[in-house]
Formats: sequence, C-alpha cells, structure tokens
Amino acid sequence: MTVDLEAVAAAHSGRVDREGLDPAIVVPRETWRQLAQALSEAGVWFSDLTCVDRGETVEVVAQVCASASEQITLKTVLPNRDLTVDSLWPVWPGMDWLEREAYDMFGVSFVGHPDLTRILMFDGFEGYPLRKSFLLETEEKAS
Amino acid sequence: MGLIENAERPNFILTTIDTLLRWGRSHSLWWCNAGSACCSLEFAAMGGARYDMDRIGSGLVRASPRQSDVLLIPGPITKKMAPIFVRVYNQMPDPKWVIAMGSCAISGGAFRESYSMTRGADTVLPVDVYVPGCPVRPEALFYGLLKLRARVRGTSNIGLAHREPIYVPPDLPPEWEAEVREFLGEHEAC
Amino acid sequence: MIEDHPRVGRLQKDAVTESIVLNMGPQHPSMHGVFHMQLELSGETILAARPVIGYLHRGIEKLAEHRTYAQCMVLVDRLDYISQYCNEWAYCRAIERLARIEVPERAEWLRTMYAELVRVTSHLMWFGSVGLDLGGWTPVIYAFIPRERIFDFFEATTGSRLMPNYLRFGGVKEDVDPAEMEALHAYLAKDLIDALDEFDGLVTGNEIFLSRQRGLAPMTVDQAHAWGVTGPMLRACGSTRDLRIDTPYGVYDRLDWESCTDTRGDALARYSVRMREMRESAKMALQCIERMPAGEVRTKVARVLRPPEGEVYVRHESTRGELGFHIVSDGSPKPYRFRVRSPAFMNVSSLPHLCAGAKISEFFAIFGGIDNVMAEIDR
Amino acid sequence: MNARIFLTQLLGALGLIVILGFNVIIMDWWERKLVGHIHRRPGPMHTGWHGILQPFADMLKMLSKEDIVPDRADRLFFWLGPAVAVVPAFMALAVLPLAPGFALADIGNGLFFVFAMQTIMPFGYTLIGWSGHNKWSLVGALRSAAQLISYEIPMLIVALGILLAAGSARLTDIVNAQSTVWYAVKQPIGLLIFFITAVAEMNRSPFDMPEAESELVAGIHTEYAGMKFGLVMMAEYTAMLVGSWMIVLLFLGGWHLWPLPPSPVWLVLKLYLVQSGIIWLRGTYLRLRVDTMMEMSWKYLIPASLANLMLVGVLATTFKGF
Repeated sequence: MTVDLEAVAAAHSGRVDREGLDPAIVVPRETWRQLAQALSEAGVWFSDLTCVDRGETVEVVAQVCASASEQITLKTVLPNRDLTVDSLWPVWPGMDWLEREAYDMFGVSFVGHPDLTRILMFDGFEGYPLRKSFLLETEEKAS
Repeated sequence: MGLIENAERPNFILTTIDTLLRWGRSHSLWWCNAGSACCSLEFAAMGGARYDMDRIGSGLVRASPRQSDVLLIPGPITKKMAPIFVRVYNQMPDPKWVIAMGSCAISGGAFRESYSMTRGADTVLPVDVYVPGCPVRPEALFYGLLKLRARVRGTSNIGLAHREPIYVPPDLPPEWEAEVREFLGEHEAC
Repeated sequence: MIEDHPRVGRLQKDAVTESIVLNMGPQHPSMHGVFHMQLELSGETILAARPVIGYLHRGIEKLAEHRTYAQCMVLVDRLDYISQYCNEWAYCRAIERLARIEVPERAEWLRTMYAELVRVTSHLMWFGSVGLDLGGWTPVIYAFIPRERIFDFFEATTGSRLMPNYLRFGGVKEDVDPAEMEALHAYLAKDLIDALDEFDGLVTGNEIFLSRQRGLAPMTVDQAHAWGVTGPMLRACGSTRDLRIDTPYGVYDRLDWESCTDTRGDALARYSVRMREMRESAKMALQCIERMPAGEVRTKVARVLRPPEGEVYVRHESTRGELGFHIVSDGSPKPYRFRVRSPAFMNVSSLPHLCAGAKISEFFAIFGGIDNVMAEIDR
Repeated sequence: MNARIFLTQLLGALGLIVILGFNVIIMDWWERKLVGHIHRRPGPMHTGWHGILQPFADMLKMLSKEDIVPDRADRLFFWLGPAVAVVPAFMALAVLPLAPGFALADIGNGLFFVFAMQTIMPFGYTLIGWSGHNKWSLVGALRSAAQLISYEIPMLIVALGILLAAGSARLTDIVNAQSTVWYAVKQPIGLLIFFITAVAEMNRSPFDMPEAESELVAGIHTEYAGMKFGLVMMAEYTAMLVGSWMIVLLFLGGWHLWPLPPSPVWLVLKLYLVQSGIIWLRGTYLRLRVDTMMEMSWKYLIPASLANLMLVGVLATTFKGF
C-alpha cells in the first residue's frame, strides 16, 4: 500500500469500507475535494467517476489508482433533496466530462465545474435517465 | 385534359429518354454515408477489395449530400441525431433513395425501448430499402443495393413519388446467394 | 498619442479579423461516426474547439438495468464495435470476480488469443482511417484485406464477423476447430507480417506522412494523467502503464511479449506505438495458438446468474486504453447499476487541449490519432 | 473574312469540344479503373465492357438530377464559376498542337497564351467556392487561390528556361527543338519542378487542398449538385489534360520519339501516360498540409526554379545548340 487508507480517511473525517472487493474510502461531501486534493498530492491519479442511485440517496463514486496495480474507490453520499458536491475538476482536469455526464444522467450538481451542461442528451431533454425514478416507456405501460 | 392524356400515352422519344435516364441512374448510385454505428464498418468493408461496390458503379461515397443519390443509415437514429438526418436528406437533390441498414435503423433494434432512441428510420424519413441484420453482412447490403438498382431501373420518372419499400429477407434464400455470388465471384483477389 | 486619434482607433477596430465558427460534423466524412466539433477559426488556425457528443447515445447503461447479466453481453458487444472481444472479456471478468466464477485454463488462452486478434483488426481499422483522414484512399482499402482474413476466422469459429457474443461467464461459448486455428497460424506467421511491412512502406516511410505527424500535438505524461488519457496514447508519451502487465489477467504473464512505448508523445509516437502493437499482438496470438493446452473451455454457471450483493470495478486494457466495468449487484438477476468507463471517452476529452492552435488539416491528423469509436463514447 | 477559313475553324472548334468531352469520359473511366487496380479491386465492371459506359451513366444521372442552388448563394456567380473554370481550359487547347502545325491556332506566343489561360482557371475555382455561401467551400476557395498563385511562379520560371533553350515561344518550335534529345534530359530539374507545379495547378493529389474530402467535406464544390457538379469535374479533367499536354510538349518531345519517325500517336500515348502517372500519385500519396505546401513553393521550388533558369542560361550561352 503506497497510501495509508486509514490515515487518509481519518484526516478527512471519513472511514474505510473493506466489506467490498476493493477498499473504499467513504467521506462526507464537505471533505470530498480535500480528499481528492490530498490524494492527488500523494501521486494518485483518477480513473473514473460515476454515481449510483440508491433510492433515497445518490452515491458519487470515483475510482482512483494509487499505483499501476492498486485500485481505491472513493465515495460520498448525497441526499436526494440536495444533490450538490464540490467538483473535482480543479484537482484533475480530466474530470470535466465525467462530471458533466454524472450531471446529465443523475442531476448531481458539481460546484466549481466550469461548464456544467448536458453532454450526452440534448439540451431540451427532461429528467435524469439513470435515476431509478426515471421510467422507460415500456415500464410505464407495464405499471 | 389533353395534356394529361398525352403524358399518359407512351411517346417514343420520351420513353427512350426515360429508359436512358433510368439506366444511367441505376448504374450510378452514389452514397451519402451518414456513418453512425456498427453497420458503417460493414459498409466500409463493402468498399474494400473483397466486395468492391465500385464494380456496379456505386463506389463513390460523396462527402457532400448534394452530390449523392442514396442516403445510407447504418445505425441507430437517436433523438439527438434525427433532425440532422432529416437535414442531410433534405440537402440531397431528387431523385434520392434511403437505405435503412441494420435492425437499429429499421426499428431501433436492441435499443428499441431506450429513452434516447427513435423507433426506426422510417419514423423520420421515407425508407426505400430495409436490410435486416445486426450487424448487416456486406452480402446482404449488396443484395439490397442490387434490388434498389433494379427498382431504379424499372421506375419511370412519373412514378417517383409513389414507392413501395423493398424488404430484404433476413434469411438466406438460395437465389439470394446466387445473385450476389455472381457479382462477387468474378474477382477473387483476396 | 496616435492611438487616441479617432480615425486610427476606428482603423484598428476594423483591422481585427473576425473569427468564424465552423461546425464540423455530426455528418462529416472523417468524423468516424457522429461526432460534432465546434471550431472557432481564424483563417485556418483553430482558436478554440468544443466537442459535442451524444449523437449516438443509446442509453446502454439504462437498458442494461433491464436485462439479465447474460443478456447484457449483446449490449456490451455494441459498445465498442471495433474491439468486441476486449469488451466482452472485461465484462466477463467483472461478473466473474463479482460472482466468484473460476475460468478453465484453455478458456483463458482462447480469450487472450481473441483479444489480441481483435486488437490487430482494431488497429488495422485505425490505420485505414488515419490514411483516409490524411487524404489517402489506399490505406483503408489495403487495411481491409488482412481484416477480412481475420474476420473469416472469427466467422468460422464464432459465427459472426462483428458481433460474436462468444465469451460466457466462466469460459467461452465453444471450442475452436483445430483446422481453423492452423490456417490462422499460417496466416499470422507470414501473410499478416508481409501486409504490415507493406503498410510501413506505404505510409510510415512516406515523407508527407512524417512531415504531417512529427511534433504534432505533443502531450506529456503529467498532462495525460491529468486528462485521464490511457492506452496507446498514454504509452506514446513515455509511460509504461499497461494493464496487461500491471494487473495481470488472462495468460499475458506467460507469454513472451513486450509493451510498446515511445517517449516523444506526439502524433507520430501514437502512430508508431499502435503499429508496433499490431506486430506484438500477432506474435501473442501465434504463441497462444502454439502453446494452448487442451481441456474444458467452460465451467458450469447457473443459467440465470444471480451474483451476490456487492459492487466491483474491473479495469481492462482494451485497444483504446483502460476499459472499466463498474457493476453494482443487488442479488437479483439484473444489474442494479451498470457503468462503463470508456477509454475513448476520456481520450477524446483531451481533444480541445490538443488541437488549440493547430490548423484545420492538422486537426484531422490529431483526431485520427486518438482512435475513437463514437458508440463507446456515447454509449 | 474568308468563309472557308472561318468554316474550318468553326469545325475545328467543334471537334475540339468533342475531343474534350471524349477525354473527360475516358479519364473518368480510366481513373476509376486504375485506382481500383492499385487497390487490388476490379473497379467498374457491370456498365458495359469492364465498365466502359460508367462515365455515360454518371453523366446521364447528373443531367437528370435536381439542380439545387442554395438560397443564399450568389446565383450569377454560382452559374458562372464552372464556366470560368472550363472556358480557359478550352481556349488553351486551341493553341496546343497535336502534330507539326496541326493546331487550331499555332500562334507565335503559344507558350504564354497557355499560361495566361491557366492563370484564369483559379478565378473560376475561387468563384465556385465563394459563391456557394458555405464555410467549407469558402475555405476551399481561399486555399485554391493561395495555392494556384504560389505555384504559378515556379512553373513560369521553369517555362522561361525552355524558352531560353528553344529560342521561340511557338509550341511547335519548342517540340521540334527536341527531335533527338528531349528537354527532360537536358533540364531534368526543370521537368521535376514543372511536374510538381503542374500537379498542384490541376488540384490533384497530393495537392488537392481545395477539395480535400476528409477535411473540407467536398471543398469548393460542396454546394454543387447535378450537372453543375459535372461541369466542375469536367473543368478539373480538362485542366489535367492541359497540364499534361504542356509537360509532354515542353519536356517529353511532343510527337518525337527518336529514332522512330514523329507521329501524333506518340504525343497521345505520352499524354495518357503522364495522366496515368498523376492518377498513380493519387493512389499512393497522402495529402500535404496547407502550410507545408505553401512553404514548399516559396522556400524550395522558387529558388530551385531560379537556379535552374540560371543553369540553363549558362549552358545555353556556353554550348551552341543546347
């Protein structure tokens, strides 16, 4: 381990979740960007960012690599009523499109993102398709 | 009254010119490839040395829709892309034809129920030839092209507005193979 | 002050040339599909570029939540239709890790062989389109000749040229006919190498090509990491990151091969890395055919797979870079969340940085070097 | 005016137009066939014998296509553009001899007349590109203007070398001066520069910037449909004919194929060989970048052509009969 997960998590008032297949650092959203900043300074680079709709909450999940073979998952949980979190764009410029996609598909607002607009869907599209509450036409008919 | 009756009556000069024009058109169907998805690869393979659609005079894929005759839709039409396809179609000069290539372009295919898809090309454009497959084999597209060619050659100018679509069968009937193989068999370089 | 003179001021204002906005795509001959680029031009120089994507967004991630795990394989095929086996393998690895399925030895060899063969065909397609973008018509036609030959093998063994749906959780669908393998071995050992040599003669040694690629759109390793660029593009700037070595899977650790890197970081380096990768991949596929052990190709897996609750993220070296599958399972037969980290998506997001200040014709050389597949970017 | 001469000239002009049309048709077919075989595929096969009727089919189709003029295009120049590109090429052909004295007008200043006509063609291309009211074609038009102007200069300087050696601007005299040794042997650098610039003047690959298909959609003729597009194609093939004809006359000995007796057959043969070579280039090379192309003309070709002129001047004054 090149990064001491416990220490990093503790420093950002989070915890380490080792139940899954990969270790995950779960932090409150207030320290989301600080966590990324600290990891970035330790030489960690990012791989992916996405969201998972858990019904009442939306998890923002980022995958980062501490070394070529070492995978860490970063998580923060946002309540449905307030889907805002700090953007990681200032830390990793490549987060630009990933955060736009998360905004497009889940409606999560990333504070500090330079150009938060829809990326895959067209501008007039209503709703956030990857939310569980967004039903496909076939489902609407069935229900 | 008289004019219309005269137009209906076969006239030697007019019919000769008409036959000539139809011959010319059928041998020179140039593509407008609005290449979108998987099927455009098989379309590209059709331009390659093995299939070589240039042998029947359709080898030119014009970049500008103004100079093309056949609009090929080789993939799904998403809601975001549909207006652009319509625009490209409108930019093409008459007479023009549309080939829907693959199940996505025919009906939406594997993505039919998605929130971002139209249910097939015929919801936005008048389609002349439906070539099924996912993805379409080059032979199937070749067959569709041959059918379109025969149609173009047989359609008088007067009947252009009224066209029945051509449905290429999804299975391989023996005559299907024979017809395409006859074209493809003559040059087995690779 | 002369600048204060009203007439001078007006002249200066008039002398400023207006930039034009050129909408390139979505329907454009060298956009490799439906990609839209808004270019702000001064003359032929690009001042700013803004990519617009999503014209091929089919909602695969949403659709996958309504399919069973096995049915999703069809969608996975259609993600990146130029390197299908890599996609399937990455997806299988994710599910196998999640559901703890063992893969028989022979299946691993077969998977490696197919993945490397598809890497060859994918790079051939890229080679052809680079030629097309730079104004040559011949490379693409030539590239299709070996492609067709390898497709013949795919068709004979899996039944489909493009969309095989061949890999299964815990193995592959069925074993390969030895006669086909032998024929492929003969082809890979000689004819393919000859064809690649011919391509080198046609394009790589071409002075015009070199003058158009050398020093174009340079990128450093730090920039590449910051923009999330992976795969051959990253290796072209001197990084040695290759997931086939870093996180060994398949039988890569047992094959004799090396990861291709370059230090220059420009368009020519990206070209050279991919051209060498083709040869390495052919070499690996040959070794797979020669050393493949006999045995089972598939373990028994429940017909309707219900992986245990949990989530998994698997990184895989696809032909374009790091392909990631992030699967969240809730124990039901359908994935709760199906996320694809597409390499081309991240590589293309570096495009505005790369092409600022370039000429229009350079833009195509840069764009072709990224080797994108719109279906994978838009998903 | 003598009525007989007038009639002969009129018939000659008509014959020229027929020959031109025939050439366009032959070249269209030959280009598709030759490029096809370079690609290891057959090319047109099913329109007549080995696709020989393909150009007729294309022509008939273009004739019967809808003739679109974009709303915001400049209608007058949209029509005029192709004509401005075609007519000078026709005019140039009037003075190009096929055999000794066998030209519509074998004038004393034939060399300059052809170049004068070739200078007008770019105006046509620029008009074509500009009048369509399309950004792509506008970029193509600007490229075309820049390219043709900069490649004209080395071309003319090289032609001056020929003028110096032959001592006459009459094309027949220039050809007859090569009855045993061609200028290709005496001035190889000149031939090289002239060939490069001629290919650039014809907008052929690798210098096909104005209609760079992968970059500018269809370049200058993006908005041209139907027969007007056919006219643009005709202008391009005619420009190719004129350019290759000049190469044959100035450097490849025209109708001379020493030691065989002179005959127009050699000229036609050489003409089509040169054109096939130009098509071959298209099958092999990638396109140059715009700025490299301009650089090539201003930095290399013009100095080289001046050096060539100097060399020829020195040789011509030193050795009699060079």
